[in-house]
Amino acid sequence: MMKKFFYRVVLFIIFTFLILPMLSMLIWSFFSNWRAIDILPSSFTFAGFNYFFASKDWYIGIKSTIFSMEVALIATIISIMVSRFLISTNIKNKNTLESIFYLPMLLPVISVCLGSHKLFLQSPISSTFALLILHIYFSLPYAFKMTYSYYSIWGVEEELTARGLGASFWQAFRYINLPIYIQGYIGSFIMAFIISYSQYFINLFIGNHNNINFSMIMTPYIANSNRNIAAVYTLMYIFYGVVVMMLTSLMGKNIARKKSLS
Amino acid sequence: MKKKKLLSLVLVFTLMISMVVFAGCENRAKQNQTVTLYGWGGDERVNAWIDNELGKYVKENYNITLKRVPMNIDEVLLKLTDEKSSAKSGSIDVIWINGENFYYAKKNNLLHGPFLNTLENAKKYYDLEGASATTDFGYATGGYEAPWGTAQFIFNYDSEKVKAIPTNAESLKEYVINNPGRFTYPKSSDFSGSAFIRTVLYDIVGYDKLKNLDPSYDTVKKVITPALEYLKALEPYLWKDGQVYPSDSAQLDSLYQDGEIDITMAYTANKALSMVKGKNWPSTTKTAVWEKGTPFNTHYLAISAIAPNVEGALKVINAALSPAMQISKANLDGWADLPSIKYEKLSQEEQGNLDKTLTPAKEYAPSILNYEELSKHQKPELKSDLVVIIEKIWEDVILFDK
Amino acid sequence: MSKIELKDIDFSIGENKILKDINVTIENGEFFSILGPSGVGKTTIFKIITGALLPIRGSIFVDGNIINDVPIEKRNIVMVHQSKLLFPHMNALENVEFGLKMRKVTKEKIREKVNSLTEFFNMEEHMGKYPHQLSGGQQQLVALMRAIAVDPKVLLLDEPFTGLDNNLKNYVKAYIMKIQKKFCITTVMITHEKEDAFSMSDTIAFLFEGTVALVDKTGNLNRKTGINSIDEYLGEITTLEDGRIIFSDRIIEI
Amino acid sequence: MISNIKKKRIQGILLILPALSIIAIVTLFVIINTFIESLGYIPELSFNSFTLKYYVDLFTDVVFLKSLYFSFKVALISAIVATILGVYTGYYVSKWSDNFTSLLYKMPILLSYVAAAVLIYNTYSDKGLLYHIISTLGISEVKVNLVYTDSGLGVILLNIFKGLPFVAFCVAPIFMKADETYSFVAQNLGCTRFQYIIKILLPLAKRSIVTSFLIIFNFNMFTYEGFYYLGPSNPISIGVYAYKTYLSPDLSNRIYGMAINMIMIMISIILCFLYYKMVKGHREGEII
Repeated sequence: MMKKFFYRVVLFIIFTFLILPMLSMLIWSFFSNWRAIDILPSSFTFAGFNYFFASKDWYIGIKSTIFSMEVALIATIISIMVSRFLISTNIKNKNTLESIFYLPMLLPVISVCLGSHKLFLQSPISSTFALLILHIYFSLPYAFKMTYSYYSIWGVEEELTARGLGASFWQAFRYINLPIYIQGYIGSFIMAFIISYSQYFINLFIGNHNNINFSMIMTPYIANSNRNIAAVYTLMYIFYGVVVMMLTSLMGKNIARKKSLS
Repeated sequence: MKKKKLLSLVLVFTLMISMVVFAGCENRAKQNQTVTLYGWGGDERVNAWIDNELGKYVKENYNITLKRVPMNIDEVLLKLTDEKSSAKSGSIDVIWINGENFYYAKKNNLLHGPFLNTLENAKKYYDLEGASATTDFGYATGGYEAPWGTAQFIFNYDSEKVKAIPTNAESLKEYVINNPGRFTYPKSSDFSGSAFIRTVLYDIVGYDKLKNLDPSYDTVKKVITPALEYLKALEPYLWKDGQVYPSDSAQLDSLYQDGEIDITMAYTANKALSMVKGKNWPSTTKTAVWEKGTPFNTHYLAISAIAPNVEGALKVINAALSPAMQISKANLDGWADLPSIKYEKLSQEEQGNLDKTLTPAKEYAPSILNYEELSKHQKPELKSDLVVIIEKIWEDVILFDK
Repeated sequence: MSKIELKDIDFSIGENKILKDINVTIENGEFFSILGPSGVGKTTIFKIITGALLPIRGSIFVDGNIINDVPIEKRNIVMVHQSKLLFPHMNALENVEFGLKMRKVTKEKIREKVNSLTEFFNMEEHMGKYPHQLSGGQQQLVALMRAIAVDPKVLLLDEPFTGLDNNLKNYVKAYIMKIQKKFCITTVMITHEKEDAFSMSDTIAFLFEGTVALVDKTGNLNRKTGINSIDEYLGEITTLEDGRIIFSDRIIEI
Repeated sequence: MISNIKKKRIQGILLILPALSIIAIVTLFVIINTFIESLGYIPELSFNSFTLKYYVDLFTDVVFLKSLYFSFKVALISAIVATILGVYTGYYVSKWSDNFTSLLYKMPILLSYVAAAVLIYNTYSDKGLLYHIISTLGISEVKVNLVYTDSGLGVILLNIFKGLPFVAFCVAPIFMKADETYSFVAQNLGCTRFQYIIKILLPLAKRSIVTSFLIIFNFNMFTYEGFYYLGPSNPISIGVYAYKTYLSPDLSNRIYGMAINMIMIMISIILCFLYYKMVKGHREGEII
């Protein structure tokens, strides 16, 4: 019993640690001052929200979530392709190949941006497309990691069984693979989305004025001294992200609905 | 099953439509004239002014869509350097710049120009022979940038806690020793931190001794040694025993806001007003300068050497220099940036408007210094290469104890 | 109801040779067992027959036609996996219907077919349940139903008794025998249990280290085969006059 | 018969081609370009020589070496703590079906590092939210001294704040699915709960845990935001050092930036290689 209590306490501390900063964000979005000597924050204000909605920044936010969703969708599809390839072949250098897909996670973003900028400038592709490629470059490994860990534990046996029963490749994928793996795919999608959504330096450095994203407008505010504005932007940033995450989860649930009914 | 299909259909459609819409936006933007303005985007008042005032003005007068891209100046230069080396057209039109960044940008041919003398408003309303139009941090601008506004380094303090604000190095030392842990300044890599160090230098070494110094590490170090010793002596009495310096003025402001320190500093003369007004800072906050003067500089607008829309960029800069914009920029309820326009060249009515915008509302008047008081304590900036060397020396001596 | 031939099948993963020179002929309607210790590539043979894996060398014939290039879903060879692999998100009924739906069989025919199967397997009350609500034996029966529903040319059973206790095993076993009789499906079973192989099959193939050591009618295996590895594996066997076989430790009936 | 194998091979190539081409082209170009520039060859800026001088300069610079060591230390500590606590949290989270809590713990992942750094500052700085809470509880004379310390505690807090949910997020689904599959079997075999976690769940999630660990370690090592906002002024971290160097308006500093980049890339590749070795060695025991 004592032991159980101890575990609970540790868990409680962890969650408190994670939630307190969120709480501080909430407080600062509505207040502009909280001095050391005060017990409660003072100066309730909507100034931050007013500014956020008065400027066009809410629209930029929506634009960048949509862009990141596109990136995440592509990254998820590509990562499914790669996972399927890796799981169904037995080539000699499979592990090397797998490691290559993790490389972008380990390379510093700034190094890659600085290095690849030259490449993109020399090639005929537009900066928006270059941006898309780099976003995929960074989010793919995360999506792949999620998808592949699902595949490597549960394989594609069920799908093969379905095909043995006469389902074509696409039928097997749609009726068997998708419902069973949907949680994993949703996970990859969300992970890829998060990575793409929080990219700041890529858009700054590779993109042009059409590619301003939420992180890019948020970061200068955060780095400046007006905590109210900073908190509002962070809050809205999270809000947009959470909406996307909830929508995708909902969709995943919908696809796996039958499974959850059981 | 049906619901699922519907959902996925809806998703695909939204994605496709959004792609089309955004592509459409881009096209439309191209037909319309678009000018991009790259610059620091950390202050909502500045951003709001650019979007709502300047943006509106150029839209109405020149049918130009102004796109503000928030980006730190050093990042802008890095991007520009890369883009310049390729054959493609760049993405940057107007750059908000000054000081060492301008110096290096011009040296590396990253800027378009000279253009200042071709601007209608510049000829009409500015003193083109004057210091702010011709020199930026000690080096000639050569007409490659247009003076947009001016700034002065000031101290903000809580008058309730600091009864007598130190206005020279000696009194600051006294204050710091009497109030250990209640004062600090940002690292030299920060704009304000660097300006504070120069303020100390002006006080201890003197501007005249510094201005024509040979920009070599050892010479400079020798000359500024007394000031370095002074700063070293302050260190043990600073916030956190001088173990840590805030990374930038925003962190310093945070400390002030939390009440951990009683004096903060900024390179924006009217900052206290907006902070008091927004209730971020205590209403007892006041502004001060040092007896022997604090650095003051001009910030400029320049055009990228590979700007896709030079013509539009010139129009935007011309608009930014116009009396109307200069006056609205100075508005204490808005950005509250000091104008760079020549007061005497304005019409009577415009002068009146400018005076009006520069006069604070009664309740906030005590928090800032009036323009006269400020201008009495202005000292020009040092040459930008000297500034870089001083920053480096501070790091080596104070931070890393080399 | 077909005849399968495997000719010169080789398979390897990297350097590792899994199967070498597999040559087997399985007659129409026969119950054929592949017997051997675990880890000698028995399941790999099945995967090659179904088309999940492609052989490095060799050909597979069904009724004399080579099927190497026929995709999995067109082969009409169904494998019942040792871990059943029922689709977790479908209930038993949907699992059984799956193959028929994929073949675009009309609804009435599906119902008819499934009803007769349900009746045959006595599973009426369980068809609405999801796989995890079924017992191991029931799962196995559903897997069998699912396989038979599509009228496969060949039924492959991969260790069908894994995880079942003796009672259930006999229960499932009886059904398998019954199906085989009733539908006359060519059936191939993989097993490492000698008794099962002997008691159920017409013909047994011994697989050791990736090669077929011996193929023979069950009836002929009543003495030492003369091949050391097999004799060692089987131990003492004697066939009694009434057809029962005595292994070293127990008697089983054929 | 050959055609079938060929077809499968072509299918395979088509499956990995998009991903592989993006990753391989960008990575290779970045590495080669960084390497060449780090040797002092940037013709656009009229640096035309090839020399190792910049590396020599860096490796004889005490500040650089110190920053390398400091970053390594902080990154290692925070990655270890974050991984352990993350797995711990992931285990509990995997058992909850409560949507709200499972969303709540994911929020830090969503934040960018800068935003997270500022939130951590607002919460755990000397006069932050924690201070207010403690002092409201009536404990006077509290001293919260977490950020800006020489030990880099503030940065460690940030890295844990970002890393812990990430690890939990990566392992939770595996735990959940494994629990569905093996929990019953294991109990059948007489495992205690603890044995079950150690013997079944952890090995199943091992790969995921190790990769997450490496990712956050590597990320922590090179990130600059954490150290910039919450770290001590001296020693600085390698990320801050690099960032300062690239962004110096004096363009000749860029070569140093590239050299630091190259060093960081080398470290990353070594880590990747280690990971590869580890995966290779453990392959056989894996349940697939």
